[in-house]
Amino acid sequence: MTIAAKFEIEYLQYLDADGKQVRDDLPAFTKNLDHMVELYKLMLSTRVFDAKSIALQRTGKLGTYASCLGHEAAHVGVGSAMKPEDVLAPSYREYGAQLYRGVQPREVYMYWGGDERGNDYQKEPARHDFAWSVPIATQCLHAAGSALAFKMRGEKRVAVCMIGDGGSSKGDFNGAINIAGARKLPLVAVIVNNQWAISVPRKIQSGAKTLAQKGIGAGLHCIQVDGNDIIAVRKAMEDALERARKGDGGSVVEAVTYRLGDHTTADDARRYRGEKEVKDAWAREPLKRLRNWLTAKGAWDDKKEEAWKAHCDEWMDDEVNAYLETKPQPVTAMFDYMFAELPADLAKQRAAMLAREAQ
Amino acid sequence: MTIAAKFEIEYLQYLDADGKQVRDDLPAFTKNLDHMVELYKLMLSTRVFDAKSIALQRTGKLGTYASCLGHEAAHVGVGSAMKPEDVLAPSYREYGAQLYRGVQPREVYMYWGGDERGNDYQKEPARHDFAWSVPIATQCLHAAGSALAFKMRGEKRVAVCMIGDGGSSKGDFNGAINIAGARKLPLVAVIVNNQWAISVPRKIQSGAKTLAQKGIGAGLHCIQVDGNDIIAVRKAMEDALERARKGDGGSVVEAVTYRLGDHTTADDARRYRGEKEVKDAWAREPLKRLRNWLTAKGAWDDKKEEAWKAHCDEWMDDEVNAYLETKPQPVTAMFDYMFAELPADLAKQRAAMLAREAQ
Amino acid sequence: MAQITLIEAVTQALAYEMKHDESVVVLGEDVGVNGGVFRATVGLSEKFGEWRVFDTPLDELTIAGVTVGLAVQGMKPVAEAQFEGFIYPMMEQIACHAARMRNRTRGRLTVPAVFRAPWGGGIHAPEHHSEANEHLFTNIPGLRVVLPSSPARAYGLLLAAIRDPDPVVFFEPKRIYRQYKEEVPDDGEALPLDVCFVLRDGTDVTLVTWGSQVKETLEAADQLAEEGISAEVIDVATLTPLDFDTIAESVAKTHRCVIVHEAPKTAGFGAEIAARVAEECLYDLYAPVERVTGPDTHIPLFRLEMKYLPSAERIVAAAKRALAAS
Amino acid sequence: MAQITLIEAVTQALAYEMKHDESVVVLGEDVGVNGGVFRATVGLSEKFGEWRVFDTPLDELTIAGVTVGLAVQGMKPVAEAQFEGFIYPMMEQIACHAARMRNRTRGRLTVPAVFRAPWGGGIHAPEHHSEANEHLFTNIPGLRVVLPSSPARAYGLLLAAIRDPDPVVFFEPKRIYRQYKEEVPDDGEALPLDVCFVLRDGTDVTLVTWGSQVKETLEAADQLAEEGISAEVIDVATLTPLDFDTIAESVAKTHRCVIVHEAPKTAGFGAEIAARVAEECLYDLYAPVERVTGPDTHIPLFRLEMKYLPSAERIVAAAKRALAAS
Ligand SMILES: Cc1ncc(C[n+]2csc(CCOP(=O)(O)OP(=O)(O)O)c2C)c(N)n1
Ligand SMILES: Cc1ncc(C[n+]2csc(CCOP(=O)(O)OP(=O)(O)O)c2C)c(N)n1
Ligand SMILES: [Mg+2]
Ligand SMILES: [Mg+2]
Repeated sequence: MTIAAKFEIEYLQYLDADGKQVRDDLPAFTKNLDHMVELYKLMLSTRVFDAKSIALQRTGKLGTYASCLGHEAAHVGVGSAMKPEDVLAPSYREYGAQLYRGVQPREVYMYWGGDERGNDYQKEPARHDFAWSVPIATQCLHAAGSALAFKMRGEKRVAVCMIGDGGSSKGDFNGAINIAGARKLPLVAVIVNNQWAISVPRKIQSGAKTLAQKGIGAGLHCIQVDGNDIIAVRKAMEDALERARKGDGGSVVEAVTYRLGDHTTADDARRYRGEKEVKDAWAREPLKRLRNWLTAKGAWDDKKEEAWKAHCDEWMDDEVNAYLETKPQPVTAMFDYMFAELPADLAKQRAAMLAREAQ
Repeated sequence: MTIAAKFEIEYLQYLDADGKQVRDDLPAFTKNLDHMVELYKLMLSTRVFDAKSIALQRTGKLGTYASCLGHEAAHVGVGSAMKPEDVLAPSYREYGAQLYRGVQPREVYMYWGGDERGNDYQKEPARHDFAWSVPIATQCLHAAGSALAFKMRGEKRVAVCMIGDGGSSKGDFNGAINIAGARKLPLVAVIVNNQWAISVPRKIQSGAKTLAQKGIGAGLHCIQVDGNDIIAVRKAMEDALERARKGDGGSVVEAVTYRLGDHTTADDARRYRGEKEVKDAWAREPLKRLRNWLTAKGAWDDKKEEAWKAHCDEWMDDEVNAYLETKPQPVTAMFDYMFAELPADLAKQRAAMLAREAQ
Repeated sequence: MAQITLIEAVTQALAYEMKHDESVVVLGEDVGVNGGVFRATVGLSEKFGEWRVFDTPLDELTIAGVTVGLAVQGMKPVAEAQFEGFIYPMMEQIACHAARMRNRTRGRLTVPAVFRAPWGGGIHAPEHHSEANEHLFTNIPGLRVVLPSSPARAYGLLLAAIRDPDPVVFFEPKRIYRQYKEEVPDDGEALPLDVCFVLRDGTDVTLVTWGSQVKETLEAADQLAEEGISAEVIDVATLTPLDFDTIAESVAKTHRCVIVHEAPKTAGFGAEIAARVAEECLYDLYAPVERVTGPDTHIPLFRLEMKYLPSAERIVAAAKRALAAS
Repeated sequence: MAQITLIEAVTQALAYEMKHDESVVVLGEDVGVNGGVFRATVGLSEKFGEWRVFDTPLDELTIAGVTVGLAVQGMKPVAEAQFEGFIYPMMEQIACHAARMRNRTRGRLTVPAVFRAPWGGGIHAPEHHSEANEHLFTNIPGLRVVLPSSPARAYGLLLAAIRDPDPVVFFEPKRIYRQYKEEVPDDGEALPLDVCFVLRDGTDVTLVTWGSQVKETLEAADQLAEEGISAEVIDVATLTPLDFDTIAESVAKTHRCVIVHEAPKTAGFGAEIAARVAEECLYDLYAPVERVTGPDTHIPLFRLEMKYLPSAERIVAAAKRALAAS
């Protein structure tokens, strides 16, 4: 039998569910315990932030909200591996990556609170990142286009898109990895496989054994990692980013994790998935294992945990206040960002609306 | 290193460019030399048909025409492996497969001659096949939908779509193989890789080593075959069809061939590809090798070749005449197949057109 | 007989037709066990199994193309786009295949499919969940574009859409999915797809609308009545192919025409109605046609959403302008 | 100065802007070495290299999405759909991102991109190569939809489209790509995107059109002139945002309005013009508005194609009806 091509998909994990090392060759960045503590802190902040968001929604202060519970390692792992000059194209729940890059909780609240200004991220590097992308997978092509711009201009920057297991079925994802492979674009496509796309389980999305292997058809580097192990996520991302930055081509990184919450606050996951599955997943959740690992190294303890939680609570309260105190946009805001300059025809409609409002 | 998954892409070839066997285990169907001669005859008919089409176009009797020169083994290989009850979803140049299934040359002429009736294939099994599909790759999803219908109804039928190297970049192709993999649908997707998508070479379509490996991301069986070797194409198709029919899932079959002609009669390939490449490809063209093989077996000779060519010439002349003698459609034909029943609003427009024509 | 909401009427129609016609299948994202994000397909998976109530991978293009394939094979697929804002990837398959297959093949192959989608604003939804984009389809020949505006019409029109031998785009005004209930006998009676519905007779002004705005328009008619103005209200329901005769008759009687829709004004389907009036009813008109629509902007996120959508007040004002002008 | 065709004017504009603005890049299928299937990008690859004249994989969705990404990064991409009939997969990216990015981010991110496509019938092309589907975009807020109808306007409007800080859909009437030549100085002078062009002054009837039909309409005006009827001809050119004032002024003068386009009638962009006339010019009108358009069918394969497209004869007849009616 003649073989035209051969492929392997590596699975990467350093810490098991309890935080025990399953291999000795920990990546270099883990030596810096302060940094590891920073990562843990951001994962915890993200979780506190998320709980606050849900509380806000329950009390009618937000609209529908998409929780990131359980995705903290995957999200922070991605965000922390990127350089400021890189560009992130998120979907709608990657707050861990975004907070690392300067998105403020108040901006998240504004967006889900029905105010476009939430997308006007104020701080760099988030300011040059893409906004949340609701039409599934469309952001992958924005990342590919950004990667193409970087390559055209000879910039040493990488574009990262994040997408779900469900989203990896959509044509845009395919198109993005395909052009990246064909033109060796500096693109890293991260599939955050949390096993569910609303109510549709992973196995109904794809007959592939891993989602990482979707990159094979595009000629990309592919790897599957334990997405609850931030060390694995971070390492795979660093490698992928480095390769892309050097001009050695793009990657697909599949981070295997679990959506511990409902799809959004408008969803009730009990309709379609069993409690046992969720309980089992909690045993593998991402914070515990890094906390255990840090604790074993003497870098973290219960007091620090309490103190940081308290800090986060305060921080989120400030953010919530800032959000709630933000003055509403004038009604004309719906016209004012349609074009660089308002066309005459639209100016008339704007004037008519103002006149109506004045009555 | 933990390996999550491993893959190999087989390359299948039985006859080399000169018709010498490169392996001994020829598939069973090759034992039936009469049938092998039939296959050769159809490949030759297809080539004669194609030359006639181009001549018709050059003399203003057809519009733009897409030639199949060089694809005869791939196309006839696919068409002949299918059972009548299977369904073919072609793109626009797979005449070899279609003639096998009962499409008549006059129908091809009508279509490219600007008459919708060319798509109203009169003979079974072509009559239940899909029409030519100009929007690239869209037909792949029709095949997937057909495969789903067969599976839903428990019918032992397979849907086959044919697509080019270029078309395999499009979202529809991805969507079709993905749903086939997720639901084990009886779908066989054939990529006829003729190295060019109009002027865009294979390497700009994809960074993948083989196009067959696109099926890996969908969890399908994948194989790459010498698309100029009809034995290889036919064997890979038989295996794929059999597997699909048995419920063992779909396949991607990449047939590696070469577009010996221009993209269509509206194209001039000399603008973008060198003569040497084309000359080299002629050395690998599909008819010669099967003819040599059959000749070596004593099943074919120059006299038979001439006789069959003469037969084809006559046949095509009849078809051309039938085409040219077909009465034009009435102008109202543009209304008459819009809906099962013509809506009142449209009936008025139809009447107005008739009135105008009557003036 | 139970009173049901518009969304329940959708479910009832689907269940009825699936029970009586084995070739009817439902497909889309989350339509199976979950019963749809709006619960339109709730209970169907239990009743008809996972192959007739079929969860697809997350790709609208796949849904649309597979739907065409199913339909050509003699199934009657009812495909769901989860929101109208996600229907764009379906367009190539709908425009180039569903709407053309019969014509392309001179009747040899046909596509008896329904493409359903929740439609329109007013429910405080996130971005891309509130569009009124029926205009995407109304200029595509070979399609029917249907928008029910009551439980009974949802039931009857959906049955008709499924039974129709040609493709139908069926938009469901999500704002009124649960707005009120009415009795809808589960008798399998379809409604015609070739007429507009006159919901209220009147003599002074014709109000033409569809979808969620039917409610605002009926409210406006009530307010006008209080001031002694008699408004006729027409629910277009099937936008294309259009039954303009019903509208023309009304304008011939009232001499004034106000068109209401929530899509942006420019090149919205209201333009077609106004154009027909200008072509066919010019001599009947006592006043310029009025359009009450969304502005030519994106519907804002929900804080400003209600400022975008037409309101009974705006409709009343337009009707009065029409009356004052003449 | 050489005389050039419309397609050569497109090439000239692209070359001019690529030379003067390094951020301008061209991308699409076959735009590179091949110079485009219509030769719109001929010579550019040699001049600017394969990365600025970029052949993409065969996926219009990829082209559109990558274009948005490029634009957000500060490039000025000019993307080509090989034919208007293949633009559907671009719609999600155009409607949901190109047209919305500025609004979504309150001006933080913008999409200064052009989406070009050959457009319309009349060249005896195969299936799906002859559509007039501008209606797909005219109801999408945040877009400019532009259709030049002469070499000079193609040059000036394309320059303007590329320079515009917001997305533009730029349809090129392929039927007149090579119909005639005119002098087009390569001076980098853009034309405005916010006006209709009055191509011929007249007093008896206003003929409003765009794209390939401009030629038929001018011919009709000639024929009318022979019979002593003075027709004003307006080339809308930029369909949205619409400059209706120019049309309104003309109708105020001529009192009759005939709209000509090749897209199907129902919900074609002609409906918007007729609607505006009905709203804003009612008292000026002496006769019903007339639309001369394709019927609500698919444009047939080329044997019957010319029966589908509007002709000078039909335009003349409509103008005479308008004159007779008043
Ligand atoms: C194009 C499109 N189709 C449908 C939806 C509705 N929708 C929102 S999230 C979602 C599921 C996404 O699943 P996945 O990609 O796995 O991401 P996750 O939510 O699990 O992070 C769906 C179907 C959408 N937003 N966009
Ligand atoms: C959606 C779409 N985009 C573009 C085209 C124009 N077009 C026709 S054939 C072709 C190239 C197809 O190449 P490939 O898929 O390799 O098939 P081949 O022609 O080589 O058989 C293109 C770009 C089209 N028909 N449909
Ligand atoms: Mg998921
Ligand atoms: Mg090819």
